[in-house]
Amino acid sequence: MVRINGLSKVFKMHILKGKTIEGFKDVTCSVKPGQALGIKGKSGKGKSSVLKCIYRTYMPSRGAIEYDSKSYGVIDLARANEHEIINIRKSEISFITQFLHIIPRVTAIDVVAEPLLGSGVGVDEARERAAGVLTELGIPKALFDAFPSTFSGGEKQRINIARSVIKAPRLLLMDEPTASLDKKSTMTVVELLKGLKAKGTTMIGAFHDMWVMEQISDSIYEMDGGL
Amino acid sequence: MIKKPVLKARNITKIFGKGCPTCLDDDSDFEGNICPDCKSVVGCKNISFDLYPNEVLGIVGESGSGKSTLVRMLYLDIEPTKGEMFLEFDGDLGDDGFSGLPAQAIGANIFSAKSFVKRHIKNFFFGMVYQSAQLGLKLDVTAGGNIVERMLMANNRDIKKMRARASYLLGKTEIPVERMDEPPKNFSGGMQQRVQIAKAISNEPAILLLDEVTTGLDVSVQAKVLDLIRTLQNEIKVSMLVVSHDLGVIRLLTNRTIVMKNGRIIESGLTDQILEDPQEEYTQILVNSAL
Amino acid sequence: MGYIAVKGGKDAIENAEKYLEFQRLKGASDDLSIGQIKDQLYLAVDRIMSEGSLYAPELAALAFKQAAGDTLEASFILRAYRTTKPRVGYSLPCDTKKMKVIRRISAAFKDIPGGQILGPTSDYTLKLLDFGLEEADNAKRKAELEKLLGDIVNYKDYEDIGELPRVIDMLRKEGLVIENKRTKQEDIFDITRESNVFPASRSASLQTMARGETGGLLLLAYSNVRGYGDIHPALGELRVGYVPVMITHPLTKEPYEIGKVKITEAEIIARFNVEGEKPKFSLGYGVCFGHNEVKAISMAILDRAMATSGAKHASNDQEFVLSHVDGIESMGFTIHWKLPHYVTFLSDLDRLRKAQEVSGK
Amino acid sequence: MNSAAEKIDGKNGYNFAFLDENAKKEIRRRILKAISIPGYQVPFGSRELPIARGWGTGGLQITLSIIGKSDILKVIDQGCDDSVNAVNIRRFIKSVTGVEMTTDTERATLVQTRHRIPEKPLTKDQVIIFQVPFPEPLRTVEPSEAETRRMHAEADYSRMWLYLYEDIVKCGEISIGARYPVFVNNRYIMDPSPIPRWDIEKLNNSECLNLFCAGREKRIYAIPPRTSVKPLEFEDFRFRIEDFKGNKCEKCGSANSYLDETIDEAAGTRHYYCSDADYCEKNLNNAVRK
Repeated sequence: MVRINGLSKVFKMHILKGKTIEGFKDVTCSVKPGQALGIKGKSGKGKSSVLKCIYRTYMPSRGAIEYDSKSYGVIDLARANEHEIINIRKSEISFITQFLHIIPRVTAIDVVAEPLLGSGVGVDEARERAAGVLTELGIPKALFDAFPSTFSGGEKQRINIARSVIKAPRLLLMDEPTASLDKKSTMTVVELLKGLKAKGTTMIGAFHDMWVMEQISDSIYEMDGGL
Repeated sequence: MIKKPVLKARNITKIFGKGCPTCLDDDSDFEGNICPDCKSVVGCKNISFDLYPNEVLGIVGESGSGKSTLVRMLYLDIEPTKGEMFLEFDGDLGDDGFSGLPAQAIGANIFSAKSFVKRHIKNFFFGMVYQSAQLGLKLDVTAGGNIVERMLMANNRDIKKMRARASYLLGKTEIPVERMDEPPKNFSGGMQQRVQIAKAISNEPAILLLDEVTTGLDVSVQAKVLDLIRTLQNEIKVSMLVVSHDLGVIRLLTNRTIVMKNGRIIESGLTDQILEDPQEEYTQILVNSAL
Repeated sequence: MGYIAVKGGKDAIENAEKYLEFQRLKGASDDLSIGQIKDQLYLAVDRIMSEGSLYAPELAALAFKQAAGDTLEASFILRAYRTTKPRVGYSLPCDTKKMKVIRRISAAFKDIPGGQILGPTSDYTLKLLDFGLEEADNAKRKAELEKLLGDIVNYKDYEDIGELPRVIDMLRKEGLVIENKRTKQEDIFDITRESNVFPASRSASLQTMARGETGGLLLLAYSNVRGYGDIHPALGELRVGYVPVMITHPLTKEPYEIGKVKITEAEIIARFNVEGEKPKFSLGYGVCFGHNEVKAISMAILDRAMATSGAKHASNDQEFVLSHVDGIESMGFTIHWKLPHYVTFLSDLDRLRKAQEVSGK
Repeated sequence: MNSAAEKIDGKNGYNFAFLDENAKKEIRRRILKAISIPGYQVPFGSRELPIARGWGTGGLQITLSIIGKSDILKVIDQGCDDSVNAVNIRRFIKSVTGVEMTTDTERATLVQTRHRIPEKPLTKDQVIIFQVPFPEPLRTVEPSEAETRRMHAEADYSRMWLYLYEDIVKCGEISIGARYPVFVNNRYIMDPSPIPRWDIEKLNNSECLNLFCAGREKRIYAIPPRTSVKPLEFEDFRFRIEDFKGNKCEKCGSANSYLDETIDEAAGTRHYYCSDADYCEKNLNNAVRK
């Protein structure tokens, strides 16, 4: 499904007189459809930078990210134009980021339901499925119509996950998804992710929790300390 | 199913003042927005970009960067000194077979179209929401009347149907329907903006232009207006161009963003990339100076 | 005579006056009598009295002769003479329903109670040069008068046909008209004693227009009805006639008539504006000395126009109207640029030269 | 009486129909242009006449430009031949043309009118000439002439429709009395001159030629025969004519003619008579003959 080779990222900081900072260098790995690839490495070694490059939040400096897209066929995400990336993000790839970007004045259930609205699902059905995922993730019904900005770190993270998985993406990118969760919630998330894998979702994720890494990943890529 | 862009802007330039070869020449470059030779002010210089169907493009930059001038030119409010704009329409036609794009406008540079073609485009193809309500609304005409006017332009002549549509749109923009027959001059700033939005979308435009829509509104009202725009993105097939100096608004609403300074495009890219991995020096400063 | 180059201010002015006098005296024609002006140029006399705000036909005729026919100048002279007269008292309010009418028409209804009285009007005469009047011929003038009078003995300008109901009152009875507030006697503003303040009361507004310059009032009224604030007027009633001037007799304390003045009064009905409840017609009123229908109708239109809320055009803006319609003020200031300005002009010149230097042009 | 009009012994007499031949030719050309663009206001060099501006100089110039020796002229104001201004105009035209005058609508070849159209529709051999005070229907929404001409050029009429909409919202119905705007030939919005809504219907698909002229505002426009003329209305707010609430003409008993209302102050009563004097008289004669 995804074949990465020679991927590198450097940051050019103008404020530091144009000095460049090394993100990571020559990452090469791949993942088959329906499989999960875990990325291992000490923190600060660029694990989330790799994911952000795949999702194109970061502009890759070198290398290629071949992805078998449903709408575009084989496409190099590093060089795809912005309109292709926008469409792929809408219909194929989801990214569970570490932090939830709070949307002011939108309730938890609407935040989770929104990705469905964009693809022609009715409002009621979208909210119903959102409620389902939220319950599965242990979010109490009372919080459905509250604003996420008042939630705890764990609850926000679960909203974040629910929002990314409600539409069973083709490729799911995950950056420390269970970082702020307690043992019990982590178990629930792992079960949910396994469920998704069973339905064919391909995954690439960075996990600090080795137990979760083993549970989910079919293969693991070791960041070599990134200089 | 690669879609064609709905709007193509090519080398749009706006010079306030006499202008001279230096500031008009495409590849001449100079610092700031005052032309070294003829001292005229360069509002915009060589602005080119594409807007795709159903896409939300942000234009961000400090005040004086030329972003409002640009969007006013796109809406044909002011004449550009140079440059072209092409419009495409591939969506389904309006219920009365009305694409909003007259034949003469297909494939032609809209800036040099005849005035009634331009007016047609302004009334049907574009929806515009200005920062200040008096530019967008007739403040003495009733709120419903402001919306109905657009339908009248589409030769609608059934008052009950028009009022039903107007109250539906006002309801959608959370304006109490009983105030439909009141002039907007009695409304609060937030409500005036929402009447503008209702008016802008009344003819189901292909492109919605939003010029600093939430500037000057207090936070809670701003959130309401932004929330309304987000729901519109999902419900109606429309491309949007959002001009703002507020990075929060840009992050919330847009997929792609263009960064402007002194009338020029400094950088453009996916919104999250611009905000989290800015390439140009000015963008890095801009992004890091946000609260 | 040729042009006399004269040096020095005082001599120049004296000679100018002599030259002006000469202009009036040259030519072979007979000297113009005040009586001729009063009788045969009575419309000019009426206009000068109303703009000069002094009802004195002889003096107005004199001013007209002295000003060689310039009505602005003549009303100016009359206004200046008026200043020399001390204020002896105020007349009592007069009800123009009792006007001794010589002309009374309404455009709103075909027939009106008391009848449409066409009276002396040039409205329906053809504006063709009447060469019959070319030769001054006293005999012919007397003969024509006799022919017209026929067997009428001691002709009076008006016959007493009693009170004529107002057209507006009929509409009022049907509740179709918005009531204008009545001003109490003691609240009446006197623009000759205090300067206008804005927003001006209706009494101040009507007084200012009553002595306003006919052309100015006409322009503003015409601009209104042509679309700039249009009030869609209809002429409810126009009356020309004589009203008694009543004062409280110093001894008997009874109302006492000291004479009659000829006035023109116009009432217009304008488009109704919805005021909360039932839509109604709104009113405009205009009255002035002498027979001057243009002025009275223009006043009535402006009276209503100025009452329009949210003034979008000059004619609706009371301050604009009342500040510009007085002939003596407007004529005086507009032509004062003839006075020497070489001191101020020099300083402007200096600024301009400096500006050109700076911009390097 | 203005003696000059009778004798017309002016220094050297006046040309047939007062206007010089070049003026007539120019006005006729403008009339042809107006006929070929129904509803479009044609600017023209309007001449001053011995009649006051705003008192019918427009209609008069058309009549004087197209009248021929064999024409029979009817002049009415408020629908009646002996109304003061009609008498005045007729007398002037008579003095400068010597053409036969009539009060019989059917016999007239030219009808010059103000504020009314005769009740009996005119035929293809007749021309009706309207005196027009305000030629520009869009004036109610836009004072500037430059802007209204652009609006006509681009058929940009939404502001007029918005005005009607707001009228309905404020007053529950369209509050325009006379001068009700009409849509001519599905192209131009036109001001039919201050005729009552009662008469508007007669302009639509008329047999006769309708000519309009505003002297002071210097515009000529026309509605040729068989032209569609529709009052501006909404599907659910139809155009409504004056309602006489069942009253009939107290002279001829007609129930289908526009009525004048007069008030008898003393008795406090109201009386109604036909506004079209000729039509009323004919009714009377027929009634008498029957």
